[in-house]
Amino acid sequence: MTVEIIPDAALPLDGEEEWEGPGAVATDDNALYLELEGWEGPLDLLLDLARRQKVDLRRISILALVDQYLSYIERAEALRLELAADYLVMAAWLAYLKSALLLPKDEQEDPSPEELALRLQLRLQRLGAMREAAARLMARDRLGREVFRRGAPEGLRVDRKNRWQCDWFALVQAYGQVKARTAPVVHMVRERAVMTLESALQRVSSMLGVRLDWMELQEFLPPHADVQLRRSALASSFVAALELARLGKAELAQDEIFGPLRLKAIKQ
Amino acid sequence: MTTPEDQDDRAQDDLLRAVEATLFAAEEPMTAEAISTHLGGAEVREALRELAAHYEGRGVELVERGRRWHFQTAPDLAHLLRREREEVRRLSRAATEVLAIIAYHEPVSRAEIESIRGVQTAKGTLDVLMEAGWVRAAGRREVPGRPVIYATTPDFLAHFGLKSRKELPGIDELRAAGLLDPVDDEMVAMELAGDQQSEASDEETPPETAD
Amino acid sequence: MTTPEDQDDRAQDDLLRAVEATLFAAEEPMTAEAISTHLGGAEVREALRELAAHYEGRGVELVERGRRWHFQTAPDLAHLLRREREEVRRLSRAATEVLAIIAYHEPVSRAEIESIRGVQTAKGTLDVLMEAGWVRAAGRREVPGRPVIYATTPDFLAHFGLKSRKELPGIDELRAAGLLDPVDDEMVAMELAGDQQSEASDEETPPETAD
Repeated sequence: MTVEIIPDAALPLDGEEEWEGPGAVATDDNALYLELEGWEGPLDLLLDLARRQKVDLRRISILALVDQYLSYIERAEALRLELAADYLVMAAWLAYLKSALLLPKDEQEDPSPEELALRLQLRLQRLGAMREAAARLMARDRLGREVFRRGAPEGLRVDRKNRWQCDWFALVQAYGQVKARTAPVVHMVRERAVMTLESALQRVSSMLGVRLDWMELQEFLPPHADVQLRRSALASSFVAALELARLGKAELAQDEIFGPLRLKAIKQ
Repeated sequence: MTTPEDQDDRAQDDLLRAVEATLFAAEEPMTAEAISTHLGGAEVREALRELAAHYEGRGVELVERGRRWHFQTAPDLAHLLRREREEVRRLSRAATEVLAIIAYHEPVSRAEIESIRGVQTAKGTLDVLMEAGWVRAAGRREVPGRPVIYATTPDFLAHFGLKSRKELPGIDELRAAGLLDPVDDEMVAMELAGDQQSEASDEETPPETAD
Repeated sequence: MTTPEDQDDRAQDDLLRAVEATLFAAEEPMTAEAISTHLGGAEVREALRELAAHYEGRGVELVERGRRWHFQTAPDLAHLLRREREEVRRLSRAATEVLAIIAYHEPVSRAEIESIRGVQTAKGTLDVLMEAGWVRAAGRREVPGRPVIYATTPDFLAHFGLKSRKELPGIDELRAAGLLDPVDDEMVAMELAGDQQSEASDEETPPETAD
């Protein structure tokens, strides 16, 4: 039989509230093993073992506790129970603690094994305290279980009422703006410096005629034009270059995307 | 030493408390029989009478309605259950425009308002103006579709301190005051966008058809 | 003839009735401030005290839980009322322990909770407590990794019948015994060395060292 020990997750979510440690029902060792899956991790198991010493948690014997824990783990392994890793890690740590506790005092490291034992004891006390606190909390008169609020409260309602604000000027101004916004508007287009496609075509083809090697498109633009005319000339010259290539009068080349566009005349 | 009477009193007291708690926690009014069954068959009528007397004149009372008993807030305190909170709110830009158009052109239909404004007007905008008490539906126009037409109310005049609509400045006066100068389009667009965000109900969409 | 004292009495009486009605009608527990706001700013603390005294020993009582007030049935009548009620959801042992740790140590990070319990806490466990409305995320601790820290809510106090966390059973003794002291770093580290390998299903960022 294989019983995997999975802390926490193995517990059913709707477990009993007034939960008693699995050890409480386990009177002999075999029964205890079958209950192993009920423990939530090594600390939980340790706490249960400590409780069996039937003394105040502040007076437990750590050595006895370590022995009990280790013997459980050994026997679980003998029964081929699959132990979760943290149980084994705790076992290793406790084995170390035990050997340190038994070593002569002058060979000890810092923190001392006594200090470590004390900390373990404190941890058990802490967990024990919280477990008791949880039980006491759950046993209180709880709302919705022992005490009840009113079954059918009328409820309090806050009705919001708006009081709208607007003044004379805002009203008149709004009307003025509606009128201004929707008044018919005449659009005038100002004359701008442009290079037409025809003039670009003429310019590019005549300049191509006198050169034999490659020329960049930029070189075809009028050198002293202002920004706006230059932009227009670039667009027109580009279209002109495409047109000349289509007519078989020019060759176009571009080495990379967005790279300079080069032109060369094709001699007939 | 407790006398038998003391014990009777205590038993009666316990029953009273039990009836009180049962009715308090109940989700619905309960008949005396139902309460009795719930409490293991005790006779509860006397306890109900005593309880009702105890609560008389308090903020909560125990009442019998159609043989069923329940606690309720004292009727004279009913106003406490519904508290009204007044909030002062500024009219949105869209609502102000619509109000101005109604004031200048009344009576107008919604389609006419939209045509003048150049944008569609959300139903909520007119609702706000009617809630404010400044605009009312003034019948229907006798054209196909019989659209509702809107007009301002006496409250509108009172709020804006006008004796009559004739006191609203005319187009010429508006022009003289610079209120007809073309405004920055982007500003208007921005402000209109602002309207949309401030009032979810007041969303504007570009007009589909204006008549 | 009515004396000024009579009038004072009546005013106080009216306030008492108003507070009583308001709390009876309220669907949620209310703070004194909220009651006061609801009643137009009246000072209600004295009325709350008087009301609580009036209801003492009756089937219904007025209680204060985490600064909020509500009426509830008397605890000793639980046996009469419980039967027809659906029991509140039962909590797993893990959940009750985590709840106790948060209540007694708050605010605590998940790593601290895990250090005390010596086992990793499934994500669902905290979710159950938050869903019940008893636990809330209360910010982050300003240490490396900025872990979320958890605390209890006013609903937790109301559910467990506590006026404040000071009334948590045995909290003074536990504090005096040093069992509520901040969790030791080294222990956290030691514990985590074991935990990390234990549960792949229990995803969790490796908890940082707590302070």
